[in-house]
Amino acid sequence: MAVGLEHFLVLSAVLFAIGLYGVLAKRNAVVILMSIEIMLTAVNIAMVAFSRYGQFITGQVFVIFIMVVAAAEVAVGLALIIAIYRSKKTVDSEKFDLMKW
Amino acid sequence: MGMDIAFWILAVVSVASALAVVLTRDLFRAALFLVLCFFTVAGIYATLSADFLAGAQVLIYVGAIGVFIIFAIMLTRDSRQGSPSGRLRLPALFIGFLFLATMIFALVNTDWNVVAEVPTESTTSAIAHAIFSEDGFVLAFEIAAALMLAAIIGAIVLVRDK
Amino acid sequence: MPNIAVWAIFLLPFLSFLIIGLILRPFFNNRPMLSAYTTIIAIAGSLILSIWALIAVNGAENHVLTDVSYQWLSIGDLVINIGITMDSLAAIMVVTVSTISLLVQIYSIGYMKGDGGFARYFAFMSLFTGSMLGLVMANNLLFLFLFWEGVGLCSYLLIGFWFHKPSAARAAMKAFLVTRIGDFGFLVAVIFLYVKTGTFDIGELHELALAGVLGGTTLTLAAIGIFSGAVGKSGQFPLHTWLPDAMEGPTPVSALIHAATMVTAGVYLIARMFPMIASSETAITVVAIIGGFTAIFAASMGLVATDIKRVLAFSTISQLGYMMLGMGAVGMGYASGAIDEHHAMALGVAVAIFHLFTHAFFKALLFLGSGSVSHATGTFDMRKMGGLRKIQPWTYATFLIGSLSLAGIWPLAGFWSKEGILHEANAYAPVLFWLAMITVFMTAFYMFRAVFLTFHGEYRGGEEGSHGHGLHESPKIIIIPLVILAVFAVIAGWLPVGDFLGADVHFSFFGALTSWLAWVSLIFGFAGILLAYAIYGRKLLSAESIGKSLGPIYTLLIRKYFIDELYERIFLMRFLVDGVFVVLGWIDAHIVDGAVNGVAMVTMTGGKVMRRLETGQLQVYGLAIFVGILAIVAFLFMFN
Amino acid sequence: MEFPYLSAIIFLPVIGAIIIALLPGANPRRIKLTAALFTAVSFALSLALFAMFDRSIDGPQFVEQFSWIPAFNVQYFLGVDGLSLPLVLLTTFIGFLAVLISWKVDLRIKEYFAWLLLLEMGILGVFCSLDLILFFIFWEVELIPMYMLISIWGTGRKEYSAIKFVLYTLFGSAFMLAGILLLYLQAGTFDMIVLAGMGLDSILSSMMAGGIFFLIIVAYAIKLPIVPFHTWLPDAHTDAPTAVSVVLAGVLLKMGGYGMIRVSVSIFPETAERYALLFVVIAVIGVIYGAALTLRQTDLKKLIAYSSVSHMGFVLLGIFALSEVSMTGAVLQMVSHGVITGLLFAMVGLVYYKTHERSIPRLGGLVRQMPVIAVVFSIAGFAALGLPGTSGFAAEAITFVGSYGSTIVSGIEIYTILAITGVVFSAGYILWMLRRVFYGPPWDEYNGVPDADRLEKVYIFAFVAVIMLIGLYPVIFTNVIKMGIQPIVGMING
Repeated sequence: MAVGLEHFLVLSAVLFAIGLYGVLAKRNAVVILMSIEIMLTAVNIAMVAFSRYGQFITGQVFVIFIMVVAAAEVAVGLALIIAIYRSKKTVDSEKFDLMKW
Repeated sequence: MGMDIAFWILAVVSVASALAVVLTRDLFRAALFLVLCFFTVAGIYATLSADFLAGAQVLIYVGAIGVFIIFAIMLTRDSRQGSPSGRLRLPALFIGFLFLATMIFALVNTDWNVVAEVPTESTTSAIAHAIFSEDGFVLAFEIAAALMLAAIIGAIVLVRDK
Repeated sequence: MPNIAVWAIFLLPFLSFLIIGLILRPFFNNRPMLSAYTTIIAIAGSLILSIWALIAVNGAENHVLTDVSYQWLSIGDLVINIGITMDSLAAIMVVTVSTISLLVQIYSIGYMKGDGGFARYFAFMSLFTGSMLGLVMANNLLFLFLFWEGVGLCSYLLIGFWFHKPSAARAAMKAFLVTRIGDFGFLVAVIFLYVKTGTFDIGELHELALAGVLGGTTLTLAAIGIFSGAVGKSGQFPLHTWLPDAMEGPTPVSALIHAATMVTAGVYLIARMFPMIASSETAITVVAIIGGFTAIFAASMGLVATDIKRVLAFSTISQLGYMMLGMGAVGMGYASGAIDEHHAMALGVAVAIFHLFTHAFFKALLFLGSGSVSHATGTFDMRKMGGLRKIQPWTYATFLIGSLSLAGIWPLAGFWSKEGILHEANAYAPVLFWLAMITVFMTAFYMFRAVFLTFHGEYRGGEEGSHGHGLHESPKIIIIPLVILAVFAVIAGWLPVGDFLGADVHFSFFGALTSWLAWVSLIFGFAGILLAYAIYGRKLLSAESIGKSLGPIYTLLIRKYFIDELYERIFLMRFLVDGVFVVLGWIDAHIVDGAVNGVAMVTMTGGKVMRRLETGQLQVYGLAIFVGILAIVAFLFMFN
Repeated sequence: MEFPYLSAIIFLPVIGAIIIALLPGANPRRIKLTAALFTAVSFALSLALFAMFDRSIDGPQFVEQFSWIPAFNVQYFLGVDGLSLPLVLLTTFIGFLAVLISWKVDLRIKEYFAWLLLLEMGILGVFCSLDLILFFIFWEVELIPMYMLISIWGTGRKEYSAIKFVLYTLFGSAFMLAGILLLYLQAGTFDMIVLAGMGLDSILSSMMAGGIFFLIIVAYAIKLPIVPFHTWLPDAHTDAPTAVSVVLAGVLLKMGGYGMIRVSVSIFPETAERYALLFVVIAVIGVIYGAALTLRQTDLKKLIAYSSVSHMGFVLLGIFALSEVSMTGAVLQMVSHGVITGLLFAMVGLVYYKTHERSIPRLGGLVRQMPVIAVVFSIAGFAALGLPGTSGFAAEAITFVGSYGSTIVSGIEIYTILAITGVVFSAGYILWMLRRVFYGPPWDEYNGVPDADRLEKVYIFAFVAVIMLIGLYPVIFTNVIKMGIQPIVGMING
């Protein structure tokens, strides 16, 4: 069969699920961040696919914004990881329970 | 037909490299697989005739974010320990599969209003129009710029030595 | 003018109480005699007004001098009045009460000399007398109840006068509580009657009862309720247990309680309510049976008591039983139709009040005499007395007169009034009559047992260390009231009390000796005296050996039929305190409050468990987010 | 416009509290005098109100009515009628005496008196409000000072007791709020006078009327308290400081009884009639159960606290006998119990202050050391056991006569008789307590313990005077109370 919208969407979903698994299952904060990027990318694919098959350009505009946000997020996220690493000497997410009172 | 073949190759590679990112224990390799993944995604954009985005993808993701991550890996010594999985591996796997199944079920069963004809001209000018025209996304664009600036300053503040 | 004078009869002692309580005690405490004089003047004033009232009532139309009511309270259809009446019954009572009280107060000056609570004592005595005077004059039941409880309060305060003695404090509490149980019935009856008839007024209630408007079960229940109040106050079986213990108060208080102000209130109440109670055959039969039974029951316990005041206390209970019996018998006669209504109503009141009247004098005399004895010996235990005849001749003489009067020996006061009751009992309640006859014998026996033990034989030492110096006759201030009372104990029976109350209960002076009844009772009386003389005077028979041969009965009597044990040990302590209250306490702490604390605990434990979920780990939260998303999606799938 | 008497009475204590809080330095004497002054003026004003009250007309007087939150038709609506006026007077009276009773407090004086005055404000507000939202706000406001006063100045398990009191009351309040809002949604107003005149029983379905009725009454049932919602009471009373116990027993409990008459019975007379049997039975259980528990207490304060449970049973009986006489008796019983129990707690406070002992077995023979205290304690005790001539008897007798004669519930005669047995029980525990604490031989360890001083005599004799006044001449109050009760009873019968 010919490649259509569904194919891109399924690809997007698969990448998203892989990213999700990485976010939830990995212990290294950097890898978690990387997995988040995969998820964002997956979303971008879906956006672009809709844009392509739906004939509206807004999807692509949004992808640009997502890229901007992703870049900003990576910058801040990595800075945070480094800051935490300085104070805790680890980037193991299971050793952080800062959200518990 | 050529497009179809390209898609299949790119899709398989991107999924495989994404899997490698989350499965490999070596942090540095994971980063490299991530870069590979981003590259293939840029290719996917190209098959979707989004040439401008494909370029941006290569510049931003492959270039900037990839480098960032590799820097971060080098700055955090934990990289030696590699990238083990945590206690939540099985639940995460389960939830991930369930989520995937749900999404696929949903999108396969949805009737997408697809426009059949494929435009082939470059989208760059169309995007520029959408952003910079009279009632476009100028304000959002400016805000995005400001956000970037804030993120950069924030990152500097965070990593600066006390 | 007459109204004000009548009100003043009971308000004067109240005034005296207020003066002592608010002025003399706080500001002139260094001059205690002022309190005594205030009290005596007030009560003397009451006495003068009472005698005036008695004369005035005699001349008044229908023998009612005053009958006034003022509205005290009005809510919706509830109207409560306060009002007094001065009729022949009230007149006799006020005279009796104020006479006895006045003599007791005079006696108290000598008896209480030097006591730290002198002023307090006279304040309470004023209040006591005032309450009793108010009680006998009240014309409606609720107002009467006010004084009724006032009398109870004063008896509590005076029995517990020496509050530093644990036994006194205990006895006071017991007196109040036991009478309160009776008062409960009384109060319920009052409310019940009000709701059924719309009035608290005694006169109206009588009219309703006699007219038959108020009758049947309603009347019986109400009458029994009122009688339960009287049972409590007058120490009738089964609420008699407080009276012997009440001897813990100062002796003049006992005299007042027994002769005039407290226990007679019960008899008075039944007399006052007689037309109503007699209208219910069941109720009046109950009165007669309780009265007759109490008479012999209490007398039997008097046979063995060793404390002279307790002997007198049991005798009081027994004599009050007589009074109840007298009214009960007449009421039964009325119920059976043997006596017509008009005569019955007067007769029932007359026999009882006549006995109450004579009894007041000789019983006050006996108590004050026992006080005089104890003044010398420092004890009330007859086993430690003896031979006081020569040391205290006046006391002995007056005590002897009192005893003879109580034993019902012709021609002393007790004979006449007792004959009246026995006569009615013989006519209308023969079984109870024979019980009463046996009681006559017992009465004579225990009184002369007391006389012989106390005044005859050798002196047996008194209380160690109480009065170090030699025995002596009491001072004049004590002897004079005794002599006055002794005179009354002789002549009170010759006064036309019954006629005054509208019924002829008198026999002519010698004519009384022509009836077989008089002879039988005299023989019983003399038999009692002789037996006492044989055992305690001449010691022909040994009291110990008799006691031994009748071992179980003796024990039963000396332990007062174990009724105190039954009430206090078994019912109160075992059943209520150790049983019901513990169970209720457990329920309250563990079930009622436990439920409250349980809810709190479940909440807190729940919180602790839930808190465990909050690990603080990002990924767990992330997982939860996606579980939530899936749940929402599942929900949408299911319901769309 | 008339002078706003009620606002003045309610908010004078607040002004006092603010001044105390702002007073520079911590001169205890100045703080106490300020508190005494403001409560005394408030008391004097309410006395004046009592004198000026027109005893011949129905309905609220001294009304102040302004729109407050127009969107929801909420008003600032104050007014007193025959039902609330005696309680206002009682509150200001006890409020003033509570200041005097607190004279010897020496911990964080400034805050203490400020909270005490705020407490008085809350209670006064409840009695004066005629708008349900205003009523509810005052109802809740009173909790905060109470919590502070118990948990900071209390004794024993004070935190536990304070939190228990607050949570228990809030629990009830939540239901009441739900009830009030439901009522608003059905009737469109929070105005109690309007609501009472609407005849909501017949307008609403019986399900709805019953639902609202029970939602609202839960709060009052907890406050009064009725069995089985009473367990906060012994804890709170026992652990509170003396003056707070006095206020708690004296007026706080009366908010419950007041609410039952003012809100539950006035607005839903027929529903109240329908469920009267239930409440009468609970009342009788409360009387006997409370009395039985009282008999086994060994802590002086606990004993008096439990006796309140028993006595509040009489109030409940009187209210739900739903006759004019019984309800008048119930209100009089609230006033009378306020004064008597207030005095009892004050006396316990004195005994405790002087001997540092509250356990009955460890006290004895105190009458020699403290004769005045013993006498006044005895008077209070006799008033509590309903001796004629004291307010206790007047109130109880009226309640009993009214209940016995009520025709609302079949068999109420039996219930009333059972309730009267409570009088015998109360004689038991009061006399037992007096005997154990005051009589018997004096104990050496209490030698030199002082009797009441002049200030203490002033306030205890003030209590005694009121007790005797009501006992001898209850008409002063019943004439006012019945003006408030008549319209309510009129609705039940009409």
